[in-house]
Amino acid sequence: MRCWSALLPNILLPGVLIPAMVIAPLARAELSAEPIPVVEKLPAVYPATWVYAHDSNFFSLVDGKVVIVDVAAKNRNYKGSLPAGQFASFLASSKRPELYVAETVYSRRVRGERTDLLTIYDKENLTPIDEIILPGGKRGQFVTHKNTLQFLDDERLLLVFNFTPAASVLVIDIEQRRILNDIPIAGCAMIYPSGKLSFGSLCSDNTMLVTQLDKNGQVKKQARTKPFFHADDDPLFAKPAMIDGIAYYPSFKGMIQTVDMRTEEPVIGPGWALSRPAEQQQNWRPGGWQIITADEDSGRLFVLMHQDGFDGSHKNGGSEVWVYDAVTGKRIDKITLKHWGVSIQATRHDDPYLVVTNGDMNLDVYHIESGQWQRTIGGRAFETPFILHAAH
Amino acid sequence: MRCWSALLPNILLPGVLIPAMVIAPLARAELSAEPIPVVEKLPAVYPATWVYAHDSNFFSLVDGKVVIVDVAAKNRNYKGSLPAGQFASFLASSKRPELYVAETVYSRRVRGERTDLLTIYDKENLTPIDEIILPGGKRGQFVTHKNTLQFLDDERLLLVFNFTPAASVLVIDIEQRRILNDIPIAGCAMIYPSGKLSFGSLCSDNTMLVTQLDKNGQVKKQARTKPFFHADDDPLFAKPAMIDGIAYYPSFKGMIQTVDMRTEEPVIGPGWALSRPAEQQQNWRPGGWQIITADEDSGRLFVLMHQDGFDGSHKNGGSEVWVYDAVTGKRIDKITLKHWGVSIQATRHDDPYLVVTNGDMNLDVYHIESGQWQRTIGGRAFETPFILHAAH
Amino acid sequence: MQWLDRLVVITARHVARKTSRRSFLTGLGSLLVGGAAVPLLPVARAADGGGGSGYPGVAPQTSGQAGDPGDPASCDYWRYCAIDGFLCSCCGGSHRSCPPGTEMSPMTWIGTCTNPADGKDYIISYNDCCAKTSCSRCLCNNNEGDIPPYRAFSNNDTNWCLGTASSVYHCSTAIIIGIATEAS
Amino acid sequence: MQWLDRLVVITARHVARKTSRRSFLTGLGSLLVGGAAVPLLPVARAADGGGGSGYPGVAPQTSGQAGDPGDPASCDYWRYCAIDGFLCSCCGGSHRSCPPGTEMSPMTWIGTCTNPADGKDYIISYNDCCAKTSCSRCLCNNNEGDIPPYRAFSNNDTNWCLGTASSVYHCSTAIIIGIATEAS
Repeated sequence: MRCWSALLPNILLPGVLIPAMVIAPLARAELSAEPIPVVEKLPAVYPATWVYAHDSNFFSLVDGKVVIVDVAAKNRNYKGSLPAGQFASFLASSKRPELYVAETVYSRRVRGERTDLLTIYDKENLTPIDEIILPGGKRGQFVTHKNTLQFLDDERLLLVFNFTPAASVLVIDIEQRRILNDIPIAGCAMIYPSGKLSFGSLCSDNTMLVTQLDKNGQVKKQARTKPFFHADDDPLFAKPAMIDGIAYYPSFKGMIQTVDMRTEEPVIGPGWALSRPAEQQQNWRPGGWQIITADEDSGRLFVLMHQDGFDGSHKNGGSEVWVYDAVTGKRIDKITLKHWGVSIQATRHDDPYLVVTNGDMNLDVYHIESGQWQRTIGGRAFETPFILHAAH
Repeated sequence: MRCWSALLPNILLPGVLIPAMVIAPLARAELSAEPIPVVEKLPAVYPATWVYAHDSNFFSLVDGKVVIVDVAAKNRNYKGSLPAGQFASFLASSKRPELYVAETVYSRRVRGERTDLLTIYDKENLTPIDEIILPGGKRGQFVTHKNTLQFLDDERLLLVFNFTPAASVLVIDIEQRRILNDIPIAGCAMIYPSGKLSFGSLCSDNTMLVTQLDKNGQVKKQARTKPFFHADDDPLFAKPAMIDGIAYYPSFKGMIQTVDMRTEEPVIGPGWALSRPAEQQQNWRPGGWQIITADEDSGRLFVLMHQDGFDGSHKNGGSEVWVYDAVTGKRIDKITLKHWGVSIQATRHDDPYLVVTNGDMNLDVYHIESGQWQRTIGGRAFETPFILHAAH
Repeated sequence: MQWLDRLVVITARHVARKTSRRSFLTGLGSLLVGGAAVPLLPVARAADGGGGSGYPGVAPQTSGQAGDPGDPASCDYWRYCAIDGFLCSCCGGSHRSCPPGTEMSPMTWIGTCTNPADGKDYIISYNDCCAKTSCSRCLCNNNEGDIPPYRAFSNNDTNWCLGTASSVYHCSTAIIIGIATEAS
Repeated sequence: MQWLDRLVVITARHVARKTSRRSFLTGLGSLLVGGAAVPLLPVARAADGGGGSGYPGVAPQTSGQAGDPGDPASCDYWRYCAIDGFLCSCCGGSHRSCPPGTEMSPMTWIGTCTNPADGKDYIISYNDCCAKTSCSRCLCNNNEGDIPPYRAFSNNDTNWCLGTASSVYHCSTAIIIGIATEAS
């Protein structure tokens, strides 16, 4: 109230006699006047029950956001949000109290001068603390995809996928906050970290292009693997799950292709099938947007599945989540979803939750051990939260 | 296809053998290749069956828009759209093929440097042809309201309502495209043109402040009328309908207050009641967002009404539209709405339509003569289209 | 779509009579769950677990303060008698605080609401939280004592993100600044 | 919300089996009418007047061209077998043209769709229209032949507003650029 009356412009007093007149000192037993302003803060390290829901907002793509959600809380699940517009990418640091958004703004919102930038947010206050301008208007814009923004070298380097449609990867020293390099990856896409200073990209010729860097982000070596998948017959989904440095890429028709990303030179591993012959008869297939996720502690993989799959059903989402032992490829459980699912994410929790973006564009929270649905978090909190990140 | 293959980047050829290979010359009896690019155009003068639906977009206020809709067409009703963000104001010229949007942009979309501007669009192409920067970050931001942007002097002058909360009116020579003046209207709000070079504003002390200008937008005279309404007991709605220079302001409790705006010095006219005693028993009241509209040719007023009104029901919308002879104040018809209404607008048509923003945030179109519902136009065309303008 | 339309109309009329304080929200029903003003229907409230906030997917809260009853995540919470916007209680703030990373507007408009616990009329300051895009959660519009913009500080249609670094509106709070004397 | 949820699940499953081409849209049902994937239900199609576009509040159209059957304002129109976005036919453009004031992207990705009129496979270029905000009307996503971004020109998740003055996406067209030979 202090602030308020202090700022009360005289010119408007005719209009505001009420507050001036009727405010009396508060007597006992009444609720007291409350301070203004008050703004909430978050902890510098987020609990493992929190997730980042990246809402690209199809219905206003220039105005997307990332919502921070506590999936375990009985109420007040919505903790805060960050702007992330125009097909932005998002990544959270596990080493620094920082969040990164690679986005694009225009001087006249939908037109005019384009500026690509990486904005660095402070985890406690969710306020921007710095930004790095990304040159050339090259930032790749896709329906949200985690592998467009990735760390290397223990989170010292931050890599951004560019697409103009010339494909390249921008290398930023995020500790120094300066740009080191922009590396062409012709005919390939995305950033899949391998080892300390190397990353792979999937290519149109069914290979993985491996780019090895030195400390300064310069290319030490760039080479393609042998072809190891079949984009024409059975494409790999481009969003793998990771367990102990092994990447698990599902294929449209239901194979899992493993790639060992622990070394600078990834090793193409064996593959295995998600469904049994009887299920293949029914055309059970993986599908949705973020269709595979992992619980690293227990070595379990979770895959979103739908029946009656066909050419073109790979984004359809699913009614069940199938659970696998990543090492043996043995299916150990099935979770039947309460609501049709589009994307799934396991939390980094001892007793983890499975968070599902459902067909209503709300989040359903399941307790993994029991497979029991816990709660739905929505109420127009999101428009299109297609990508979920477990919090660091 | 020409364009397309011409621009096909070599680096991506591995990925695009298909188009290169499979495109064969088109034989007879097949559909022909179609030109690229093709962009639609609109007529320089819009038909009287068109409306502008101003969608402030509550759910992404920085990204509002104005949608141009043909309410008479059986299909293809959606003609095009204009950006209009951050509580923008909109006005169409009847003399020039131009549309005006007063809006606000930020250098980082939701933060950073603020720029207020008036953007001038070409009616045929809906492209920006010029802009005028509005100085000082003063542009008033309200849930959409027509009287924040108005013409004077036969559309030579364009006036913008500023609110910081200091209230003033910016005067622009829109033919010369330069700013002439910024006139304080302390304790008052909005722009109600009166005569050729004068405008009224409603004030907190129940008066109308009348500001008379010279050709150069300088103040010739500024004076208040006597108090003529009762903001404490029965406030006037601030959105009147106009017929032949007479303003019809409804009050919350259901009176109509007339003000003759034909002369430089408005004359407070008589008032009359919208409802009969029996209806007052049932507390029928006007309510909604744009609750009154006029058919100037026939001199009819249309008012959106709801039953069981109370203190605070003035934005509730309504189930019926009551029709009046503006001169006699006699009610001549009632239209029962198919869907609950929030805003209403009559078209400038010989055989006019009543367009209603309904509770689903779609547009319902009624034929006024018959009172018959014609069609609903929606499908997420709009988020919150609270203000409707009949097209010029 | 006829059944859906009918539902909306029925709902609208129903609420206009029964829970009139909410009927503008009814008008905005589609904005809450889309298509139908479901959360305003008693049946929906029941379906939604009874004592729900009224917003599907939003769990009820308490103010955590003795003598301050009701659910700050519900449009029916007593302090919201004249609020217009998204409830900060649903957006990472509370009924009296802004979500992280937003800025609370130093000035705003005020309303007078009756606290059912003590029957007293409190002066409520509806400070907006600014500098992030529309929260979009828990849209609530009540208009007791709302007057058009010519009574600026009694108007809730104004974007009150004024005197803040950014005028972008995110959500609204409802803060006690005093108590109304008989004089009011 | 239970009935609503149930409806969504039922709908989703139903459509996944019966009109599978549309089931991702089912996932996005709430984005069409909010809360429930109603427009995808046969009942809704009927209610909507039969032969409706499938989008409530959107009236059916024709291509106006002999040998080009179907409704360009429906997600089932044959050219849309691999489209992803808002149909320009619902936004002031057409299946082959951009709305006024937008810019058509000069390059894009392509699909192969079968024309039921002549049974032939046509090469369709899904050029985006750019420089205005999301049209939001007639969201349609079909994925026949869609391959992830490592096959760039076969991918529909890419923002193809490339080589345009603005990369802001408004809506999508489906333009014939040729016919697929046996070779395909």
